[in-house]
Amino acid sequence: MYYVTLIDDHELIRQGLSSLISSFSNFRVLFEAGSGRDFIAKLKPSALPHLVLMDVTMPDMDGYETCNWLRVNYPSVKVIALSVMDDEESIIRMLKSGAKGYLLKNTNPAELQTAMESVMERGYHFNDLVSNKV
Amino acid sequence: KQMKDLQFEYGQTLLKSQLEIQEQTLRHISREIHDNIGQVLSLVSLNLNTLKGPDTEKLKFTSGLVTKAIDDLRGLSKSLNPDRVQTIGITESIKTELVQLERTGIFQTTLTIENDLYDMPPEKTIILYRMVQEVLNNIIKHSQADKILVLIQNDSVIGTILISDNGRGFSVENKSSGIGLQNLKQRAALINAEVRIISEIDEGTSVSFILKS
Amino acid sequence: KQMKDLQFEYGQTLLKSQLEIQEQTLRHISREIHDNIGQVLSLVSLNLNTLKGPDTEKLKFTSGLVTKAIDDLRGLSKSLNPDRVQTIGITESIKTELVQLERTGIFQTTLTIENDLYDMPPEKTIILYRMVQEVLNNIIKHSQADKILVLIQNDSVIGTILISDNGRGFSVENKSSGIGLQNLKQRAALINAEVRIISEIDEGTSVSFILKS
Ligand SMILES: Nc1ncnc2c1ncn2[C@@H]1O[C@H](COP(=O)(O)OP(=O)(O)OP(=O)(O)O)[C@@H](O)[C@H]1O
Ligand SMILES: Nc1ncnc2c1ncn2[C@@H]1O[C@H](COP(=O)(O)OP(=O)(O)OP(=O)(O)O)[C@@H](O)[C@H]1O
Ligand SMILES: [K+]
Ligand SMILES: [Mg+2]
Ligand SMILES: [Mg+2]
Ligand SMILES: [Mg+2]
Repeated sequence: MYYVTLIDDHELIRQGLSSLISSFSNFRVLFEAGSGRDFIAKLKPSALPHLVLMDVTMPDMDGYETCNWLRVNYPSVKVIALSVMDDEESIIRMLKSGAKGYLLKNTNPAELQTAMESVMERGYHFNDLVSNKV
Repeated sequence: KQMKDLQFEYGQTLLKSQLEIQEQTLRHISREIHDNIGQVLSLVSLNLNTLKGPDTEKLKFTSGLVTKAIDDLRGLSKSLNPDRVQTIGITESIKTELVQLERTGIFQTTLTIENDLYDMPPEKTIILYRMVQEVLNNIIKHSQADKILVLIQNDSVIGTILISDNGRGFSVENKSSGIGLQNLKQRAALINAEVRIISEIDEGTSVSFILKS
Repeated sequence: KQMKDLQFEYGQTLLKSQLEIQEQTLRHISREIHDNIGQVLSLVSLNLNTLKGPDTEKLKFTSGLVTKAIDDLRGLSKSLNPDRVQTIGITESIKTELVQLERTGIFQTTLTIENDLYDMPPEKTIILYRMVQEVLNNIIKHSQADKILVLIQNDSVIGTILISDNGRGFSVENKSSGIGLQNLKQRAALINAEVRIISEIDEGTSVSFILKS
């Protein structure tokens, strides 16, 4: 069982993702946060998530910053970026900041689960979005 | 003299204000699409993919529609960038125009690039782009053509953009009044370019811009 | 002298070209939303409402999301009109701005109209609107206020728009550099208006436009 944290400023998206992930047998949502800052405030070093699903554009502290912060402070925590934007710049910046995969928010649930498993077991998830950029 | 200066300034300020208002609208819409509508539809898409029911076919179809809407919105969001033309440059902008013309199903277009143009200052790009658009709009409005050829050349001193159609043509001397072609010459003068128009009834039209550096 | 004329013309043409490109983008996006994305989503909505399945709650929720997206797109489509400000006039435009400020949850706004302003020429409306926006943007950026009052008066010879906030205020003499307030005075001169700024540290700021006909 892997523990997952959702970071997204869009509450509806968090709810939707949260109920979806609760249907994946090997994952459980540890907590949700509305921004990078909110995430840092809620994070307990004694109970780290294995995986973070991270939005890119958020007020307060965006996906790039939060990813970089995690890489420095808790490098063991894996990140998958989840965004509505498919532009090269966002993808490359997130990967450079330490994300191990980049998915669009309307990715179908099966692929999302595959990506989450792949990142946990192999350390990364390559889809077309990512492979074209590296 | 002073009166004229004041009028000038008024004109400038008016144009600038309009531009600023539009820029703000573009930014607002881009933000709305990104922060709001795109997100909501992503969630719709997620939900549809987890729904189970007797009518799987219909569910699949509906889910495909949502995906299409999301993709289209993403495309719009990209074209909303007010500085798009400057950023992608004149050649890419022409490509985009031609793709749109192809999509109408009316025109077959060919773009040939024999040495791409040198990069030019952003302001020049914008004025030139409007000139190209005027020529393409004339083809759409007047030519009855079904083929459009664009040729871009650069011999290191002089760059050329040539746009020709296989339509009905017109008599350059006796052309009917319109401000499009007139504007073309004025704008050309401002960016140190020259316009050549060759047309003959039933022989198509070709317009070229000669760009001196 | 001739050189100056040419530079000026260049500036005008550049602004016009930019404006035209943006207008075209707005028109394109408006058409896309209306003819394409809006329609597709309407179909999605229709399909969802005829789907049957075990998970009626989720279906209802999802269908609600689609309706929201359609409504939002319709709203965007409205604000896309490049001539919106001219069409709805200055008072309505100010109302729209204030509604948006309320929505942020940061500001409480009050609009009082003691005799509405007379209709003014579209060009004047646009320049005035930009001036109002500059004042509101300054409130957002600098004031730390939570209340905004707008008062519109018209005594048949002179119209007034007064915008005040309850924020930190500033010293009008020693204000830091910025081009916003400078622009304000220049623009006012062009539309035969006057700007009065009253501000005191910790006492809020009020800016009024006196419109002479
Ligand atoms: N590609 C073309 N094929 C056939 N006729 C053309 C073509 N381009 C221009 N013309 C003719 O030349 C005339 C003048 O063109 P011009 O662009 O100056 O004005 P317009 O397109 O009619 O109006 P606008 O002021 O909107 O541009 C047109 O009315 C048309 O008769
Ligand atoms: N409503 C306000 N409350 C407090 N301070 C203000 C207010 N309006 C203006 N100021 C002060 O006056 C200064 C000058 O304003 P101005 O609009 O000219 O420039 P700016 O807003 O800083 O930059 P910009 O050029 O983008 O407008 C501001 O920097 C701010 O210090
Ligand atoms: K679970
Ligand atoms: Mg976000
Ligand atoms: Mg024309
Ligand atoms: Mg300002």
